[in-house]
Amino acid sequence: MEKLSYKLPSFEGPLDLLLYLISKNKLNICDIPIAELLEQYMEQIHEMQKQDMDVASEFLEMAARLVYIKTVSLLPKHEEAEELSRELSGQLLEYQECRRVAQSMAASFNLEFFVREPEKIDFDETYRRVHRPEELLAAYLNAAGRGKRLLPPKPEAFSGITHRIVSVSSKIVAVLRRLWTAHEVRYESLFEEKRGRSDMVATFLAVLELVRGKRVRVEGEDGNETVKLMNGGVRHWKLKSYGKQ
Amino acid sequence: MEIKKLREAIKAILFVSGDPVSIDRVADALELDRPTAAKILQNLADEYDGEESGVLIVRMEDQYQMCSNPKYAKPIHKVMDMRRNTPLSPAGLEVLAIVAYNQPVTKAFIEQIRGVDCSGVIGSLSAKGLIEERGRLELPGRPLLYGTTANFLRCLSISSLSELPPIPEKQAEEEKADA
Amino acid sequence: MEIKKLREAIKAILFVSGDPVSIDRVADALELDRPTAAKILQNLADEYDGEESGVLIVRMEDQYQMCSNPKYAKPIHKVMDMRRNTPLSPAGLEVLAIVAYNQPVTKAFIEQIRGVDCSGVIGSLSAKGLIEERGRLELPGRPLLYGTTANFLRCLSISSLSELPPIPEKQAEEEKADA
Repeated sequence: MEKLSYKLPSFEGPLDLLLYLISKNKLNICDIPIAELLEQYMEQIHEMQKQDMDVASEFLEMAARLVYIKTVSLLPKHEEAEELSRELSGQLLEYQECRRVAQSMAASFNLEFFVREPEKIDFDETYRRVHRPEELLAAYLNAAGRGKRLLPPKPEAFSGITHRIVSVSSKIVAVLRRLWTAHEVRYESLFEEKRGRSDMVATFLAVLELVRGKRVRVEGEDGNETVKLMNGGVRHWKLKSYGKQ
Repeated sequence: MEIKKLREAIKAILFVSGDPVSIDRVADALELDRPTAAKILQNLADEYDGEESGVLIVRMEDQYQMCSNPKYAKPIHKVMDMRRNTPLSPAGLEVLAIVAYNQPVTKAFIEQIRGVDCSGVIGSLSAKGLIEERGRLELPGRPLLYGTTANFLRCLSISSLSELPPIPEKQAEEEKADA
Repeated sequence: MEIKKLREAIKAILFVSGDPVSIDRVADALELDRPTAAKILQNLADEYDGEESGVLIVRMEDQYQMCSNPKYAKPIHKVMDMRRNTPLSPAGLEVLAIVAYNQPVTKAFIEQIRGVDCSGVIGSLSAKGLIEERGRLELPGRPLLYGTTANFLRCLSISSLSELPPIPEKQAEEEKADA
């Protein structure tokens, strides 16, 4: 077999590489001389590694497989080696066929057909299908009771563990009250006199909620963040719902 | 390119574009001088004109656009609309059932029963005209209430909510205890 | 409606829809029986067919779609300022061939034949609208199944999977024995 010394083509995978070696050396795909093939295969892998190419794990797996076939073929009884070789041949034949079909498909393949976007039309979306009332009942019975299984546990379930539950809405009010008097406060100062983890968490969630509702803005960075009221600090009538405790 | 091919190329361009295309762009793409492009476009527009023509090529200032003939709006609507009138999903049917049997109900109540977020389903049932808003509950947050529509009755071929099949006793009681 | 108007109405429908439209939808929208709708659609498709025709009406299974003739891709690209469609890679074509001839198939089946991981290729073929998910196989892990799309048929200029060139007998049998 001739020495391989050229710029490496890229291979789609170990099967592609094996088919390449087989056709290059005009080997019979149904009767592969494993030892020779393994040698050339390993040369390719080393070459790929030398050229810093990413050698995918599949290539190494195949190398291991070839080594194994070669090993068992050295045993006095050949059955297993023959079976493994046949399996490899079968796989190569199948892949060869796949490539052949892919190539014939490529010849007639054309991505240059263009279609239009469907026109935007405003539709009357009113539902007009007809259902039997029993379907509705069945759906109801199906839905009823499922919630019990899926809903998160109620807070009471944790009563033995947690000490104090601080509501987020109470913290929203607290944060807003401070801002109505000061207009701008240091972000960290909101957490200074807190009495526990749930207090801090609730305050943090309150700030997030207010930011989301575009009521406050958090500015600055690196520990110099400040919290400001948006809309020039004018009270908003919607706040009433926050205030209800 | 010979004139026949140019005409076809312009048809293809107008078809794919959908939007109006200026004479200049057509001239540029086909390497024609502007008057030639303008002439072919106008010829095409004349050819596609006609009271019964399904597709028209209309001119707007120095742009041309391919569009459908408004005459066929009705069948077009019907075809495009059918795409949307897909049967209700199981989730849709469940939410509808919960609303139907417990109305007026809040989103929270529906989610309590189903155990999952139902915003999307509620939105699509509203769009389909099967449920509608029914004011707000006077509780913190003033949550919206939902009820079924007249269209809902029609879809079930019933004339009143009292014709809904009754829920088996036991089930109904459990429900009440949960809520 | 007389036949001429029906033809024009169908043109209008196909134009506006953009997407493939099934014979049934057309029949329903125009209040025709299915065979009549099918016949008019096929007549239109034949009429629009032609090497130089700018706009084509192509058939895919029992759907029809209006699309541009690939022959005019160049000026269309120029007008629309589109990025050219890069041709499929050899890997893409291989995966597509495996899916086309064995659908529905799992990723594992494809990888078994090609001997390499195919996640990336499968993703890009899906994004290109050439393959699509087709439910799951009821086996441990419930792997996704893939099949080809209507768009795939259009790209190959065939109207049904049965028009794919047959795989030589011997090979097909071997494959069956292996699988």
